[in-house]
Amino acid sequence: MPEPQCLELRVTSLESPDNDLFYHLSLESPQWQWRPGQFAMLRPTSWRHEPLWARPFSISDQDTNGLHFFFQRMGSGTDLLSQLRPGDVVTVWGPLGNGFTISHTTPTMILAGGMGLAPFMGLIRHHPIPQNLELFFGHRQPLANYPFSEIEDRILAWQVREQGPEDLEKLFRAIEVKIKGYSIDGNLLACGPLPFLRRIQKLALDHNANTQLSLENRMACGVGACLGCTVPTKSGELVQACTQGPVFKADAVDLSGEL
Amino acid sequence: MPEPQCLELRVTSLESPDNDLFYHLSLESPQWQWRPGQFAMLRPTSWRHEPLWARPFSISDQDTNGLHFFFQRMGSGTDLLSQLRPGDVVTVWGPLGNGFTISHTTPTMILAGGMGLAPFMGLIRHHPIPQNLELFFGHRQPLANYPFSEIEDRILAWQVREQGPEDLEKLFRAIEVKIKGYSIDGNLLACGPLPFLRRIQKLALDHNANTQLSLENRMACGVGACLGCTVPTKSGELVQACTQGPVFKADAVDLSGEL
Amino acid sequence: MDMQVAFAGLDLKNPIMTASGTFGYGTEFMPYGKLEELGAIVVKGISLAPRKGNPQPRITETACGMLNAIGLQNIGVEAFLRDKLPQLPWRTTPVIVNLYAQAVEEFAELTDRLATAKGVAGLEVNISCPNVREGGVQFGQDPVLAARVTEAVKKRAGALPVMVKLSPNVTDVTVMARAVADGGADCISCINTLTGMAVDIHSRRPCLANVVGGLSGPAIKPVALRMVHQVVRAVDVPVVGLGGISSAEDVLEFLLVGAHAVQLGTANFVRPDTAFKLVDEVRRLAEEMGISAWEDFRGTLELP
Amino acid sequence: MDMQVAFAGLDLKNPIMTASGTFGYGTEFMPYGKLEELGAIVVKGISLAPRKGNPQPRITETACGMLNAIGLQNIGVEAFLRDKLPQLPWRTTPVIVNLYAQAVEEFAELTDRLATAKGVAGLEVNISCPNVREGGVQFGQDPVLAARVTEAVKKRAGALPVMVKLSPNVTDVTVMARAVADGGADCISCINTLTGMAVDIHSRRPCLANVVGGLSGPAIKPVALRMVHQVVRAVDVPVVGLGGISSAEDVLEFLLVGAHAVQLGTANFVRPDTAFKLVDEVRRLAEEMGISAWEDFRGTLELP
Ligand SMILES: Cc1cc2nc3c(=O)[nH]c(=O)nc-3n(C[C@H](O)[C@H](O)[C@H](O)COP(=O)(O)OP(=O)(O)OC[C@H]3O[C@@H](n4cnc5c(N)ncnc54)[C@H](O)[C@@H]3O)c2cc1C
Ligand SMILES: Cc1cc2nc3c(=O)[nH]c(=O)nc-3n(C[C@H](O)[C@H](O)[C@H](O)COP(=O)(O)OP(=O)(O)OC[C@H]3O[C@@H](n4cnc5c(N)ncnc54)[C@H](O)[C@@H]3O)c2cc1C
Ligand SMILES: Cc1cc2nc3c(=O)[nH]c(=O)nc-3n(C[C@H](O)[C@H](O)[C@H](O)COP(=O)(O)O)c2cc1C
Ligand SMILES: Cc1cc2nc3c(=O)[nH]c(=O)nc-3n(C[C@H](O)[C@H](O)[C@H](O)COP(=O)(O)O)c2cc1C
Ligand code: FES
Ligand code: FES
Repeated sequence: MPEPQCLELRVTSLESPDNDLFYHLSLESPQWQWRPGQFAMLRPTSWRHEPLWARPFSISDQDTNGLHFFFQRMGSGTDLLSQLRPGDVVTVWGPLGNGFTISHTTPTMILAGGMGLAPFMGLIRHHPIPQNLELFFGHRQPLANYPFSEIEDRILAWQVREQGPEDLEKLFRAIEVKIKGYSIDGNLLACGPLPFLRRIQKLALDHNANTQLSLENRMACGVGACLGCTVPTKSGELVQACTQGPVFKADAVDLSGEL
Repeated sequence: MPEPQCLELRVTSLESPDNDLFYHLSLESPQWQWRPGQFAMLRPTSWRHEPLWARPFSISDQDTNGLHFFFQRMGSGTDLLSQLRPGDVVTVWGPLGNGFTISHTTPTMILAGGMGLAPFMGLIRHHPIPQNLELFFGHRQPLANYPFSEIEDRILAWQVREQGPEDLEKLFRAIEVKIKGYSIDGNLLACGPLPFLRRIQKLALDHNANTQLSLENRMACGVGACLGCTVPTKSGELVQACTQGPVFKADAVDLSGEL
Repeated sequence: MDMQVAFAGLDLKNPIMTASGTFGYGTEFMPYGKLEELGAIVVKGISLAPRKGNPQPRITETACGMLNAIGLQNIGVEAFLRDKLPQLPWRTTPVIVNLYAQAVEEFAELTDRLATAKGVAGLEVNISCPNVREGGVQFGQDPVLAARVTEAVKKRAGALPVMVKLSPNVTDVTVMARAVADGGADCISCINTLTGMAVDIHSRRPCLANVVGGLSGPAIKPVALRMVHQVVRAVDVPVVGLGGISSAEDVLEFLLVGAHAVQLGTANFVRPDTAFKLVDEVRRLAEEMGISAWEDFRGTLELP
Repeated sequence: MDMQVAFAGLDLKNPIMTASGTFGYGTEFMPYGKLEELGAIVVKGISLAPRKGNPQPRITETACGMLNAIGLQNIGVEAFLRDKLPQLPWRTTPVIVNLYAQAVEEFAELTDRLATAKGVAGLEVNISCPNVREGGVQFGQDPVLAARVTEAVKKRAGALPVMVKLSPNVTDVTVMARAVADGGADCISCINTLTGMAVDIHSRRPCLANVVGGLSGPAIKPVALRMVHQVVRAVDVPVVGLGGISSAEDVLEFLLVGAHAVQLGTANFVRPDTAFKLVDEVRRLAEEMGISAWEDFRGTLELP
């Protein structure tokens, strides 16, 4: 895999469909070689010592217009990111992590929870055989906030908005129906909040489906040095999600505890 | 004197003649009763814990367009202030301090060093008898960066740009020539860096001229509570520059030490 | 919700107190809010005789914090009782006087004077002063001396609750906490400032004339929270937590680890109406969280 | 200018070292700069056997700082010597191994192993570990134990310089400094992290599974600078300063109070090329200030 780099990149645009929670951030393109599931650490140069850490975001896509990220405002860091303006400079290091192992010729089921959609945008856009992709998407916020319609135009896509506890069950039932087929000759790629991934992990193990889970652990350095982002493997080791992951085989990690 | 207030005010404009060092900041007008020499503490609401303290600035003027400040970029705080944009919100408390004691009917000599010009803008603009005002202005940066031409149009004004050690001596000699007259029936109002004020103090005491000095001590609270801004009086007490000053009679304070 | 809290003979409308040395004599903040809405007012450290304090510069900014070396400048107990106290709403809001002295006998004398003064609701003993006569050891770092000061003050305090304020500059804060609790403290406040230093590489001089100073502000909150957590578990007397508090969340964090009340320090400088706004913000946050009385929340931290 | 600095048997190209636990095994940072341009590399704390460390969560952000409770996860000395050390440019840049053990004998054993290993330039003894067998007292808070550990390591270290790393969680850091200097330390590094805590008011749980953790980052710089200042004046051995360093100005501040070199810790997380850039920035700043050799600047702080 090509070596990551640390660069200072200018913001080329920042758009928010709802002017509040969801943001599409574009930076000048560093022309990285990357694969879906890899991420970058972002830290505007205007942050002095507070917040201290950069924040990790999946590389959503890269094209001639730039390097693209989708993020949701969660707390102090994303709040400040949402105030960036074109021309502002962001320190960026990446591409980081392993990314998904993808075979274009294999039927692939994408399972995304909320902003877990972000790492799949480029994959969906540039996949040579879009018929091989199918998306299941669970979300809390209105659908219009996510780039879902673009996805729907290209691949088969299902979505459920979680407004009550039952809604997500519908999604998982639909997934369960399909997973049987994929467990024979397909791949599953999943990204989303931890409880979502735990459910997917269980389904995957129950059905012995070839499944990759992308974790969103808390990270300080992104380069494997701080040991803050570790996740227990099934064998009891603790490995860094930033360098050994963020993508893990469903049968490789123990997600039962806090991360 | 009317009670100070703590308000959140929007930035209406921020202009920089040199796009670098000098800034004219306007906030929505709080309609304060104020007098020249009073100041306000400014802290943009976007500063979380860093920098920690608000920064003190002389109220330069207030009109229907807003509350006006002039500042020079010095360090972290003024650097961040220089990045404000219209609509940004600033926490402001003031008017603080005593301000100058002014008699419109008395011939008044204004002595300003650098941004020490700021507190006098409103006084010069609104003085009913501009012939009673005369300004001596020492500065390091190009004259165009200061609102000097506007002043020159209204009152008698002298200026020297300090590019070598001799330049400021010229200014002090000119002041010394004039001070004799003012010491009989006039007032002197001075504001500027500490070494500048020390020189003025000496001249004032030598000539027994009725002189008020405005200090720019480091301040944390601006309300008299932290005791960080104290200045020794001639009697050996330590008094808060923010509440007992920032304007002191030249014979009242001991400026020999660090402040 | 019911914001009241009572402990150690103090009855507070709400758990927000102001920290000594950061709220002047209280009067400075009158333009910015109603003093009677605060839980309690702790005034600037008061000594028997007026003190001039240290030379300038006395304060400097640090990352998310500040250093101060004011040196306990104050107008002395007589001027305080005569000129300042009567201006405070002491009938409705407890006024707690922070005591500073250089020797045990001086602490006792100061207590005598305050115990008979009308309008004083409690004493806070500052045993982390930088210069003391006795053996050159700081009261706040020696458990034996700390206990002796506490005893001396408690003996003369009569009905006045005695709060002792601990220094964080110790190896084991629970040793100090036990010492002052054994010495008779009705209540413990912690923490005072961490000793720190800043220098100017261009002038090659310390940023403070006193060379070292006390670090306060958000930077020290994790240390303060840890010490309050330790002290709450080490002694039976109620604890007042402080150090770096600036928001309603911060207040609840200290109550969660077991503090009965908190003090707001450096945050008073950052914005002069912070203490007043905080009372409302704490009420709002507590209600949002479904807290109806502090007893149900205080010390409910779940440990693994 | 000549950036070199030599002390305690170490010969550094420049005074910028990386702090243990914040620079992994060095290899993690290879994409971001040339390791051979650093003054020295101090690697993650190494123990005899591999250690898994503490459960998650292990890190949390604080105001201008962070808390960590990694619990000294490491691959153990054998794997380090076999898999990591050979990848480092140890021929041109001193590699210093940070030692962690739970008992004096274990420290001695670890030293034996490292003293004979090719490519190790020095040892840094971490005596501020949270869990030690001996009497439940932390090595870093007890001068007698600290001296014993130092002696044990020094005795087995042969020609290897021994640096002892002090904890800031003590009443008087000079007592600890004298103890380890008397124990034979060639050099002292200070400070390690301040013990702190953070809690989540919504889950009512500590933010770290370990409850408490070590506070690092810019927030602690004033405390670090004060302690380096004290230690430099208390002992004759050279001092390496660290704690909150993030800029060239910070580096010069520590040298000004008397440190021979510095270590960059948490700042390595904030941006992975910080250490590399810092070397250039320190050179530029020193030249701007007219410093031609560190001897002319080190410890030139003017005290009032
Ligand atoms: C590899 C990776 C890729 C990611 N990709 C994306 C992406 O493409 N788009 C996107 O919107 N987000 C993504 N995230 C999550 C994103 O990094 C966090 O939402 C962000 O760091 C939150 O920062 P904050 O300062 O706004 O929140 P904080 O103020 O730090 O925290 C707000 C709340 O979020 C929780 N939180 C913070 N960080 C994390 C975390 N890493 N995991 C779980 N909970 C957390 C906190 O505990 C708190 O409850 C990714 C994370 C990782 C590790
Ligand atoms: C009553 C009063 C009125 C003022 N009016 C104005 C005004 O109208 N316009 C204006 O431009 N400035 C004015 N100042 C000065 C202004 O407050 C400082 O320049 C500003 O606080 C610097 O902040 P900073 O964060 O940019 O600098 P910092 O990063 O804090 O410091 C940069 C450099 O300036 C020095 N410095 C910082 N604050 C002070 C201070 N208060 N006195 C002396 N040196 C200092 C520091 O030591 C350092 O060398 C006034 C100050 C006072 C007390
Ligand atoms: C400028 C200043 C002056 C202080 N003066 C006193 C004092 O007189 N007596 C005292 O016990 N504590 C004093 N303190 C300590 C505070 O009361 C408080 O313990 C400390 O600042 C930590 O809280 P904070 O982080 O909220 O400020 C002072 C603190 C500051 C910043
Ligand atoms: C995540 C992390 C891990 C650390 N691990 C070690 C360690 O293994 N051994 C050690 O001596 N110090 C360790 N430290 C302490 C640092 O080396 C350093 O002393 C401390 O962080 C203060 O410096 P800083 O503020 O520059 O980070 C660690 C610090 C952090 C933040
Ligand atoms: S984020 Fe630091 S090791 Fe993964
Ligand atoms: S600035 Fe706080 S007392 Fe003057």
